[in-house]
Order: sequence, then structure tokens, then C-alpha cells
Amino acid sequence: MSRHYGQGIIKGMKVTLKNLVRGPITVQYPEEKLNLAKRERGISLAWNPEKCIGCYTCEDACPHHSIHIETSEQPKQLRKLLPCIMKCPAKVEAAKYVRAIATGNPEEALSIIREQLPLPSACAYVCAHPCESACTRKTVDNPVAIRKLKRYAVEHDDGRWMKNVKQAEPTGKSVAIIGAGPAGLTAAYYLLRKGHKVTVFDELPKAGGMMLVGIPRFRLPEDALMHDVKVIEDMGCEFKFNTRVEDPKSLLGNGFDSVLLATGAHEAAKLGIPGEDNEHVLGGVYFLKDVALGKKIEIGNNVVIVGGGNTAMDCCRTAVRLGAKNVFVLYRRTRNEMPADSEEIDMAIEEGVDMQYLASPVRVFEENGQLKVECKKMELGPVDASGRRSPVPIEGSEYIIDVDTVISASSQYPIVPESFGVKKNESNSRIIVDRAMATDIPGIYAAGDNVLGSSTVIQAVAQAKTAAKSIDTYLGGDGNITEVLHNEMPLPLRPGRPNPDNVHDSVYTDVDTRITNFECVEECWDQETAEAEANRCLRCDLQYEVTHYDLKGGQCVYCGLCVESCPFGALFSSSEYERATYTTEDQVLHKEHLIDAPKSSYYHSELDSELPDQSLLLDIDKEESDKKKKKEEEKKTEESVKEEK
Amino acid sequence: MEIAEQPFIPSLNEADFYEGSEIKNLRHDSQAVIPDDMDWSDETVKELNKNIILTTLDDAINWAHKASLWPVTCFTACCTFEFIATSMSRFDIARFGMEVLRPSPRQADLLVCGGTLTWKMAPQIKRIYEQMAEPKWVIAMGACAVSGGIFQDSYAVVPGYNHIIPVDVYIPGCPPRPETLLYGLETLRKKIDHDKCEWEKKSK
Amino acid sequence: MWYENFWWHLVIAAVILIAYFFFFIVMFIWTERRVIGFFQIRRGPNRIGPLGLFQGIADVIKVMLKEDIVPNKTDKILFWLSPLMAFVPVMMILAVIPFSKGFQLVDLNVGIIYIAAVSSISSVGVFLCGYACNNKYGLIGGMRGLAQFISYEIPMLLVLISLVISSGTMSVNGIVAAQSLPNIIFMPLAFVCYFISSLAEINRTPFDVMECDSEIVAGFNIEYSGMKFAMLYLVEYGEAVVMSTLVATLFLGGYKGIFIDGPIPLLIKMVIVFLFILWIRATLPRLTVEKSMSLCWKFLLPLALFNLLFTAVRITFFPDLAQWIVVLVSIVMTVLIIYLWSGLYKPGRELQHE
Amino acid sequence: MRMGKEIKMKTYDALSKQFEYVKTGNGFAEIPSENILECTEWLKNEAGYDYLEMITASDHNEKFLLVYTLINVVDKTDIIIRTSVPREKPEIDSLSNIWTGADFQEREIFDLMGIVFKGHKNLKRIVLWDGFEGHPQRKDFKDVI
Amino acid sequence: MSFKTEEYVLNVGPQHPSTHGVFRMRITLDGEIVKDVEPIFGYLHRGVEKLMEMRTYKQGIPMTDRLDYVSAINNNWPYVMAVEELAGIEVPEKAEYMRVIMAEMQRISSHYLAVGSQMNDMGSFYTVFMYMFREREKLTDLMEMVTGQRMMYNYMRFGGVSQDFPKEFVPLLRKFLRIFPKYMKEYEDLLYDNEIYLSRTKGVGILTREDAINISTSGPVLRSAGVDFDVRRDLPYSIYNKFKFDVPVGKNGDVYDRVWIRMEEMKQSASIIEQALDMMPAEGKYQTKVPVVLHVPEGKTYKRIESPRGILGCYLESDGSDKPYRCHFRAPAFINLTALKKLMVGQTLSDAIITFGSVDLSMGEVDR
Repeated sequence: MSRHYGQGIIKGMKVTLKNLVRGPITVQYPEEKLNLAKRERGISLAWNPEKCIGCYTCEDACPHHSIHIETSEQPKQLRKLLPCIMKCPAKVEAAKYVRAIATGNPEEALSIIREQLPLPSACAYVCAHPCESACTRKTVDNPVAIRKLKRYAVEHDDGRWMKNVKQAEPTGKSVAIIGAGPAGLTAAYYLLRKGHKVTVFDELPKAGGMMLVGIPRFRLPEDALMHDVKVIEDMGCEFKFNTRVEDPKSLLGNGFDSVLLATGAHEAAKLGIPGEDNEHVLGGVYFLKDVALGKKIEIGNNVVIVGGGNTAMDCCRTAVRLGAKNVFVLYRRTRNEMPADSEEIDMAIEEGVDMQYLASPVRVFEENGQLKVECKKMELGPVDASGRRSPVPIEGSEYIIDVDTVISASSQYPIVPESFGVKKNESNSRIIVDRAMATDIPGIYAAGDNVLGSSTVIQAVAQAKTAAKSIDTYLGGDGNITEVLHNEMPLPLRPGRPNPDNVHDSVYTDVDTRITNFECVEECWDQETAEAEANRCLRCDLQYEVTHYDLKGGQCVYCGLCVESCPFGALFSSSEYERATYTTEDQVLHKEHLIDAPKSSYYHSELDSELPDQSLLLDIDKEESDKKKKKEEEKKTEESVKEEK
Repeated sequence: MEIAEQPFIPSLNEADFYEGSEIKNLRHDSQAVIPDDMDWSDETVKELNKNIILTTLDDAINWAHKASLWPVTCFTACCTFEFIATSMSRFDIARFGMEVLRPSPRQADLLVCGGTLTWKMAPQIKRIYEQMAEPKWVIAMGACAVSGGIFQDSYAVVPGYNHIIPVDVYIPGCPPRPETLLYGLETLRKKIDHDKCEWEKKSK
Repeated sequence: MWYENFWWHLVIAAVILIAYFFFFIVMFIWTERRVIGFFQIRRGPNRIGPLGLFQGIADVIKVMLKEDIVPNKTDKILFWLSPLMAFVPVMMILAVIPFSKGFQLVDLNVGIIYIAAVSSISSVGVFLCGYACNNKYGLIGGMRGLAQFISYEIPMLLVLISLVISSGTMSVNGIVAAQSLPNIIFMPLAFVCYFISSLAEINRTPFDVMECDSEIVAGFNIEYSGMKFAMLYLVEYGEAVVMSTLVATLFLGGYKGIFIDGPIPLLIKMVIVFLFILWIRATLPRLTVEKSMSLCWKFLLPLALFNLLFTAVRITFFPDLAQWIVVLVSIVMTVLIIYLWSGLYKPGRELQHE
Repeated sequence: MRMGKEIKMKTYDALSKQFEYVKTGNGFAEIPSENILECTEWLKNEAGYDYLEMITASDHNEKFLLVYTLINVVDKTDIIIRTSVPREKPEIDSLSNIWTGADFQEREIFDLMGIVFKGHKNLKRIVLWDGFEGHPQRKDFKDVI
Repeated sequence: MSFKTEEYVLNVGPQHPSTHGVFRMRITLDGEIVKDVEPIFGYLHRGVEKLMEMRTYKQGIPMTDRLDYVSAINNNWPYVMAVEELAGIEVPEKAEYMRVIMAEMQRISSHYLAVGSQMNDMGSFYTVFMYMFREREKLTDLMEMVTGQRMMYNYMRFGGVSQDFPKEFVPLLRKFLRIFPKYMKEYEDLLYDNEIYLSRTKGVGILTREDAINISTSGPVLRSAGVDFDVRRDLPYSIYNKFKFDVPVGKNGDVYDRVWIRMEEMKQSASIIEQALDMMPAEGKYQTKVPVVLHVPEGKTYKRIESPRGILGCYLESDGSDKPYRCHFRAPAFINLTALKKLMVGQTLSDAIITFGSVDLSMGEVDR
């Protein structure tokens, strides 16, 4: 192709001429100002002194220390409702006792715990700690290890809390509690405090219920459990062990004014695969119960545990302690989806348990006297209703493991006997109660796992508290079970920031020794660690007044990380953009400036509606596109007119 | 005809070595900040030196300086692109007569220090500043130029241009918006307004 | 006429010319920046004075007041001399340009030769600038500039000769007087050649190889500041003023207007030429020096020679042709020859894949 | 994707078959530092990994870990090679004679980490200036002014 | 009498209008012919890799923004991907789409800059640059709307992106895509037919296929030499395997091809954005919640993406603490620089300058 000099040049000159006609797009800045983006990260921060509590998170989030904060030592009370307290079913005031520990007062801390929780020792070892998952510190790094701090408080029990106890006069009413588990014991404690006479029936030889038989001793030592039980026993509770109550209604007439059903969940769920009826296939709960009650069980060398919850971890670690050489855990999903505590999984792996993720048993069969499990590999599919990715089996990926025992630890559920005669759900696994925990029979109440299904200790405690209130009201009391056990403490001073360290590691006994016995694995923190850990609490309810809030404006890069990290929403990006100084000192912005700075909606979408729309360069093409649209519409109408004709 | 002494021309490796030692010396010498000059804003000094002719002349000259601040094209890092954006059609620095970007420092009046300054670059910046003809002004644009910004604790970064050359106006931001830069230039013009003729300074 | 031989006539005319020169330099600075601005969808200087009109004044004052640096190791004498050498001749060209009937500093009968001679001095000055400053960039720029000046002078002169043949006089005034119709219509080919080569002469895009910012920083003026740079800065625009005036005079009929004669039509034509230069500047990238050379020697020179031949033939053999025939023939011929000639060139190197 | 993985695994296997000192791990091959030239040459010429994507090094107290990634531009697969050199004698053969692309990267590692590449033609500081003391990417680097 | 020319050394940079930052070339010239070139850089070496070892993982994200300051979002990506792999953080599907959209917008805006400044090097006195910057400003506006900054977006987070798109963003982006081809046509008119442009780019700065692979160049430089390799298509990351797009490949490996590839890639990016907007789930999370101070388990990983300049990789080592143990970036521009000698030697100074421009460097990335 021959190309003639000049054509392209003329084409180009046409384009420039066209742009000349289009007219300038210039913004005449000092007179004419653009609206900035709503999320503009301008050259300042806006700071809300009312919301800021002086937790120093923003200072630590800054990549290069552009923010400098100084706070007063003396706090002031800001709010009562805190995430950790709100999230706790029993409303234990975690923030308060953590603070007590931080100021070197573990005894007072125990008093605070005792106010809401009559089973502090048991909870200190095995509580599912919903408070930690709600902890504000979680947004910074890891939540404060509240349960372990509770453990520390419990270890420092000097009985001081007893002094403030207010025991009610005996009322002469008596209550029967069926089941000496967490729910039963809690209810017993509160009813005794209200002056009622309480008798606790249990078919096991000791008190503790599921805490005794569902949780292995290396997690919850018997001493700790009995410590709590002894308190209740000392208050005059009557225990009737090895007694199985078949008909609670009959108790009502026989000297008891009210009955609480707290029987717990003791049945293991089935695997639902062929070959399950084999004698070597055990239910996880039964297995743990047998071990806890000291029965001798032969499990052999190769043990497979199916499931990924805490029960599965308990089972596998128990199996290791019983001498099994090869312990496998089969779980359908990956570790990220496992419901068990991360620490439990870590410890199980440390103890030599072989975790097989993305694997599921297909059938159990016996071949030449050897028990075998056929497994199938899975892969993660799309996200299901529970928010987790559902496992999808991979065809043709079956493999076989030789085993001696299979333990099904997927879940457990309660069975409510027919003889109770209360209203139940269809599968006989729940007692149906109203909000006051009353069943359909007047005078009979229910609490704990037989209402909830399989749940946690702290849930059971919370329910039992409600039940105790209702029973007290039913028996003519005022239903007020609140106690004040701790002495008033001044609000804690804090000279600097909360402890910036990550969560402290738990101390465990050595792996080699711990797998040989059932001694408690977790050791209590010493004073230093406990106080350091307690100091990690941000103290969301207290406000340490910020005396200095300096932003080194010449140094800040306005990356927005501080705004993002503020747990209390007290920091805003600012849409300010007009600042230039003659000296470097003037670059530093002080508190007064930051309070007045205009806020932008970066990370604060609630401000979106207040801010003006951004002026866009894209708008200059508006007219052209509008014209085109109009033309098209006209064409269409013309066409339609033609068609009509 | 006499032949002049041959100038010493180092080999390339030697040249590198000299450069290295120059950087090292500069780094050693410029750990302290050059103080910001705020005398000009002192009103009393201005009152004292009041002289109708000179003041009027001052105003005229300052007006010319203000009206055509030619920046030298020397931008070290990221802030370059916001400077370019400022000089492009949307914000159009040309409205103030500033679009004449002189590539040669001799003809420029304004050094816009946009971006991180490393110790390796510091001698060059110092030289560019020295090559610029009086009167000259310096704007430190962006966090890195003001204080080293996000890189200030690095082994290779000069924590602020004011360790190397005196700076007239500091503009924060990373990078500053074009409007911020224009505001900074406006601030600089205010300073130029207060400038006095050379002879007056000498007489002081 | 009665005033022609008085010395004060020369003084007044010179003052007027110098005023004209500087006024238009200052205005062209403003016009260029403003118009290029509008081409680049922005506004250009509009703060300094009404519509930014004082922009040029402020620039010139500022540049002149800047510190004058003479770097060490420069050739001191040439460093001082060369800006003057570049600046003065540009102004001198104006001496022979008629601004109105009878208004001319000197009506030299060898005006065309004077223009050619004087404008080459300016290019020597520019080269000496680059040489004197002891800077490699400056030297490269100066060398490039000189090579380009010398090359483009040839087609330019050939065109001027054809102009002289056609008008029958060497006086600029005579050429203007001879244009009953503007020369651009009579000899479009000559206009094209002259316009392109004078773009190269005044160092404008796409021929600004000696000052190209992006390659050799600032080229010949890299080490200049203060007053000396002011002169070089004025040369840049002064050349533009002079060149647009020349094009307007030689090809667009000079001071002859449609309704009135006098300076106003000349000024209007001059501004139009300048705007056209700006349009080119706003559009085109720069040629490299060797490509600009090959454009000169391989494209412009043959065209200019052809134009000379054509004009000579016309004048010698068909002196009495009707005007419309001449116009028609020359336009057709120009289009044809440019079309054919340009088809012989291929932009870029030969590549195996095409 | 799975195709690419298979080819990758095959390459690792072939590599470990070809040279017995090569250890393969999960997604990388470990080669003793003295054999790096031999292996990479083989990978380039025989296995088709003709694109040296990246070289980097990291400081692991008593040794320096060097990581090379190679890409097969035709088959669109990549492999990772690791090797380590002792801290007392941080020397390794240069790849810059096989791949020109290794030139600057090796100079950078020499500059920042202080590993000497034997056979490199122009091994001098690249991003820092001559006369800078120490190698900043090392963990024990202290800035001297 | 015989003539002899003397070679001389010309220092181009570090302060030079067309070195795109603080880059220096020691060019040995014979007349105007380049005989040898030695790139010297490090004038912007800020020790980013060392600084990242001194900061927590999250504080590293703003650092990555400042590597290749022309395409900040693309820089976040490999780092964020590497951390996500080591820490086992899942990215919600919507966030992946958002990342793709933002990264492709960034690619367009980066290429606008590259082509525009290329024309500037060629001496077209800012005109094309300004037109392209107008389009780039539109994109900048859109991205500012999402992230709140004009350049250092700091947008990606571990497990997603920092904020959701504002509701008015998607219609505006569609509008931009609608008017995008019109302006592209104009630029093509300005470039491709212009004889001066052609004469300056065709056959200038040729890189052969063998050299391109041997020098480990990547991105447009590699593809211009006829190597059909694009990480987005060939080693897909994120969700790029869901999109259909062409990879433009050049024939001659000259400046013209490199600019042509950039122009074509812009169009492809626009089509990817369009597809992503269509496929993006309307509802869904844009971020997995990750604490401010993230503790990443021990491990080593290498992740790569296709940035506007080529393969951008991030090698990350973690020792289990809250700070990276070692973080190295494979900077495409840095390695593309190795090709400079091959590209420049034998050309005139003017051609060498535009050849350098066509490699499209950003010094922040080269020096790190």
C-alpha cells in the first residue's frame, strides 16, 4: 500500500481542531471548586472526642508513627453495655473482672465472676467463651483470653466473696432438681440462696453431669469441678446419686413444691453409614462417659474418629491417652471450617493425631476379622446456607483404612423419656418450654441441654438462672437472684496504652508426659502474664480523656489505616485539602484542628447522605450522550410510526 | 600556541567512586535540618525599610515573579504525576503562567520537589538548586518531601528536602491533590509578595 | 518624496519597527500559550492582566531580571556575544518589509538577498550559543540547528528565486506591488516549500530538533540565564514574528487588502499565518534530525527545483497567459506533484513482516 | 489448570531423576548451590524452561536462601527452585551468562544481600552508591552514617 | 587525510525531561549514534523491601502502593494474594470481581499515561498527553469515588477490598465504557496514520523474540516481540479464567508494536471490565474480616500477576510473627530495563529516547 505524505497529518489536525471546538475542560480553581469524592481522604483527619476512648489503636495502626496521642490517667465511665457482657449468656461481667485482674486483684475478680456464675471453676477450664469472640480487641489482633484470665482468678480463690453473701431466710419450700449437671447445680445454688430446700437427683455416682462425663479429665480436672460442687453442698444441698427419676410429676406431690428437669444430652448421633452396628463402632459420648467413669475399654491401636467438633478432639486425645498408636480424625471440610477450638486442634496434632481433612467415611466393614473403614475424598463446593463451603465428594477417590475402633463424634443429642410426660418436640430430643423455662405442667421447669439440644456449659448456666428465677417466683419469692459480692473498686488508672502485645500463649504440659496420663494439660498463668494479658483489654466502657492528639501532617500519607482500625468509629478521614505552610512545625495538626475538620465518609458510609455528590469530569460528555439518546429515541418513534402506517 | 593542561578525566569506575564518596559526605554533613526562614513575615522589618520608590519597584518586580513562575522539570517520584495532573487540562497550571516547564535549571524559578529524595539523588538535587539562577523558590510537595513520609526510617531516604536545600513552602499529602498544590503555589505567591530587592537586603 | 532622505525619518521608522517587534513578541507569547491552550482543551494564561494579556510582559521582565550566570569553563567572549548575534539580525530583517505603501525603513533593491543573508547570521549565532556554553547537550543542539539551517536555506532560496523571476524585481516592496493576486494562488507549490522550510528555519514544531526538550534537555540555550536567555527567548518569538510577516508579505499580498491597503491587512495575515503555525505545533510530533534532513534534501529540494523550473518556463515562454489559466494550471500541478511525489516515500524503515 | 500442575509435577520428577542430588518438595525443588548452573542449563535446554522469571534471596541467619522461578513460555507452566549458600562463604555461580535477564537481578542481590555471583561480568552495586557500608537486606544490617 | 570521529560520553539524567523519573543513562555517543549505554539507577531506592520487614502485614499495603505509583492497585494484588495464601484467608467472590474491575481500570489509566508520555517524548508538545490525561482523569475520578484517593488507592485488603463500590459507581463506569471507544478512535487517528509518528516508531528499537525471552522481559515489551504470553490467560490468578479476552501480540518488536499493544490492551481491559460488571454478583460480602494486626503462619510463597508493565511477582516469607520475614517484588520494569542495551545501541539519540520511553518504566518499581 502506498501511503501519501500528508494524509495522516491532516487527519491529526482534524482531531486537534475538533478538540479545540469542544472547548476547555479547565476548572478555575481558586474561584471554582470541585466537589470531592464522598470518601475523600484529604490532608487531615477528623476526630470525635466523644467517641474516642484513648485506646491508642490508631497510633499503633499508623505505618510510620504519624499520630501521637497522650491520654489522662484517670478514666471516666462511658457506658455499661459491653460486647463481652452482652454476648455472654450468663451476663458475666468479663470487662470488670479482667480489669480487676489487671490491677492485681484476682480475688475481687472472682467475686465479680461469682455474682453471675456459680460454677466459676468449671467454666474457667471449659467455657466456650462467647465473650472472646465478641471482644473488641479482636478487631485489633486477637481477643483478650478471658477464659484463661478467669482460670487465673479461680486459682486465687481466698473465699473473700463469701463475706458479702446475703443468704435469705428459709422459706420452707423444697425443690427437686433432676440432673446434677451445670444447669442443675446452678439452679440449686440460686434456689438455696433464696432459702429454698433443694434436692438434686442424679443417676451418676458423682455430681457434674456432662461436665463430669462429657469432658475428659485432662481438660477439666475433677478437683476443680468438685470445688464448685462443694460450695453448693456446703450451702445445704442434698444430693441423691445413682438415682434415676422416671416420673417427675410424682415428686411434686411427695414433699417437693417444684421440679427442675436438667437431664442433659447424653446420646451420640449415628454416622448414618452401612456397617455402623459393629461393636467396635462407638458413640463419642458413650466412649467419653465410660472413660470418665473408669470403665476399662479396649480400643486397640488404630482408632478413627469421625467429626470435627470439640467432642471429636476430646475423643481423639482420650484415645491417645488410652494408648492407641494411630489415631485418625476424619473431617469433611478443611481446618478453617472445623467447629472445634483452634487450640484444641493444635494440641491434638501435637499429641500425634493424624488429621485427615476433606475426607468422609462411606462404610464400615469387617474383612478377615479386621475392621476397615472406607473413606472418600471431598472437595469444597459452593457456600451453603450455614455460610461454610459445603463438601462435595470426589468420585473414585475411595480409600480404605484398617482400624480397630471407630468413634462417631459428630454430635450428641438428648432423649427425653416418655415417662416425664412433658411436652416435647417430635423427635423426643427437646422439652418445649416458655420464656420462663416452664413446661406445660405447672411447677415443672426445664433447663440445659434437654431444652437446647447439645450446647455449652455457659448456655446451660444461663438457662438455669432463668429457671431459678421462675421457680422462686412460682414458690412465692421475688425472683430476684442478683447478688453483689465484690467490693467497690475505683476505676483503674492507666498511664499509657493497653498492652500492645499479641495474645499470650497458653502454657501446656510437655507433650511426651501428658499423653501418658489424664492430668490437666493447661497450666495456669503466673501473675505477670495474667496481668499483662488483662492489660490488653481496651476498656471499651471507660474513656481516658485524650489530652494530646497530634497528627504530623507533613508525615502522614493519608492511607486511612487509622480510620479503618478505630474500633469505636471515632476517627474520620477529612475532606480538607487546602493547607500549605511555610515551616515544618506548622505542619503538625493538633486536637483543636482535628475536631473541626470536615468529615468524609471513608469507612463511615453513614455519612454518605450528608455529603454533596462528587463533581466528575465524565459529566462533560453528558450532553453528547443525551443528544444521541434523543436521536435514537426519535428514530425509534419514527420507525414505530412507520410501522404503524 | 600553548597547550592548556589536559583536564583530569576520570574513568567511569572512578567517577562512580567519586560519586559514592560525595553522597557519603553529603549524608554525613546534612543530618541537621536547614531552618525555615520566617523573617520575611515580620511586619516591623518591612515598615522600617519603607521607601516609596523601592517599594513600588519591589511590587512591580514581585508581580513579574509571581506572574511567571517557571518550574524546573525535576521530579523524583510519585508526586510527579499529581504535578503533571495539575499542569494538564483539567487543573491547568498555565492559568498562572506556569506551564513553561524549563528542563534546564538555569532558566527556572521554582523547584517543585515532588517525591521521595534518596541520598543517592541528594547531591544532584543540591546541584540543581545551586544551578538555578536567583531569585529561586522551592516547594516541598508531599509527605516524602516534607519529612520523608512513609519511608522516613529507611536507610536510603533523606527525611525531608530541608536537610539538603532551604524550602519555602511545605505542602502535605501523599500525593497532594492538584488543588492542594495550587493552594500551595498561592501560598508561595504570598511569600513572593513580601520579597525585597537584592540591594535592600544587602543594605540591611 | 520629501521626507525620504531625512535621517530622522530613519530614527522614527526604526523606533516604530522596534516597538512593533517587541509588541508582537510579547503578544505572540501570549497568543501562543493561549491558543495552544485551547487546542489542548484548557484555558492557558488568563490571570495576569485582562485575559492574561500581560503574561508576555511579565515573562520578559522576569527573565531579564534573573541572575545572569556565566558558568565556569565557558568561552566567555562567545558566551556574551552569541545571544546578541542571534537576536540582532532577526530584528534587522524587518527593515526591508513594507508595512504600507511607502512605509518601509529602506527599500533595498536587493531586499530578498538581504533577507537571506541576514537571517543566516542569526543561525550562526544560535550555533555559537550551543558551542560556547561548554555543554554537550548545547553542542548537540547547536550542531543540529546549524545543519538544519543550512539545509533548509537551499529550498528556501530556490523558492525566493522563483518569486523574484515571477515578480521581476528583487525589492520586497516590488514583490508586494507585483502581487495583483496573492502569490499563494499563483505559486502554491512555492508557498508549500517556503512555509515548510521557514518552519525549519525558525525552529518550530515539527522541526524543533535543536531545542527538543525531551532529548537534549534545552539544546543550545541550556546554560543561559538572565538577560542572555531573555534574548534567546525573544529570538524564538521574534523569528516567528518576522517569519509570519515575511510569509504574509511574500505570498499573501503584504499590505494589500481586499477593502483597504495598509498595515492592518498585513497584521491580520500575519496573525493568521502564526495561528496556522500554532495549529501545526499543537498536532504534530517532532521529526528527528536525520529525518528532517532527508525531508529537506529528498522532498523539498526537488519540489523547489521543479517550482523554479516551472516558474521560469512560465515567465519565459508564456508571459502573457491569462491569469485564470496560470492559477488553474499551477494548482492542479501542485496537487498532482505533491500527491505523486509523496507516494514515493514510506514512513519508517522497511520491515520484513509487511 | 490441572494440566499445568501435572506438567509441573512431571518436571520436578524428571529433574530429580536426572540429578540425584535434587530434592523435591511441595511445589519446589531443592538443589545444592554448587549444582545450580548444571540444573538450570538442563531445565533451559531440555525441559523448555527458557524464561527466568525471578531471582531472590533471603537471610536465614546461618545461610542465605536463594529462590529462582522459571517459566515455560510455550507450555505455560512455572517451577520454583531453591538453594542455599552458607553465610560465611556466600558464593554461587552466576546465571547471567545463560540468561541476560539475570544480570541486574544478581547485581541487586549482591548489592542488598551481599551474595557474590561467580562469573558475573559486572558485579557492582546497583541501587546503592559506591562506598555504602553493609548489605541492607541482611537481618543484622545496621545503618552507619 | 583521514577523518576520525571521537566517541564521547553523555550523561542522560538523573534529572532529564524524558527519563520518566530519576533514571540515568551513561550513553556513549559517536556523533548522534549510540555506541553503548549503561543504565544507572537507584536514585529512587527507598528500601521498601526492608521497610516492609519492619512493618506489620497490613501496614505493608500502603508501601506496595508506592512501588509502581502509576498502577497502585496492581501492586497491592500480588502481596495481598501471597498473604492470603499463607494465612489461609478466603476472598469472597464479589471481592474478586471488584479487584478485577479496579485493576483493569488501573491498567487502562496506566497505559494512557504510557502512550501519552511516549508521544510527549516524541515531541508532540503535550497535546496527545493532555487528551489522554483527560480520559485518565475520568478514570481517576471514578477510582477516587471508590477509594477516596487519586493515586495511592490503598484499596485491597487481605480477604477482599477495603470498601464496597458506592451505588452510583457502576452506572458511571458503564457510561465511561460507552464513551471510551469514541475517544480511542480519535487517538488512533492522531497516532497510527501520522507519517511523522510512523517514521519515528516503525523499525525503531527492535527486540527479537529470542532476546526478549532471554532477557526475561515481560508485558508489552515481551508481547511486542511476538511471544504470546500473558499471565492473566496462561497462569490465571483470581478469576481471570472466567473472562474472554484477546492477548495482542506484536510482529516486529519495535516501538510501534509496543504502543499498538498498549492501545489494544486498553480495549481488551475495557471488555474485561464490561464482562466483570455483567457477571458480578449484586449481593455478597466484599471483605472477609481480618484483624488489624494479622499473624501469618510460617511459610513461603510466590504470587504473580500481570501488571501494566509485565509480570509483577511477590515473594513472601513468613516466620509466624505479625511482620513479613522477607518480602521481595519481582518488578517488571526493573527486568525490562536489562533489555535497554539491546534496544538502544546503534540508534540515534532521538530514537534511543523514544525507545526508552516505549519500555514504560516507573522508577519507584525499578529501584524499590
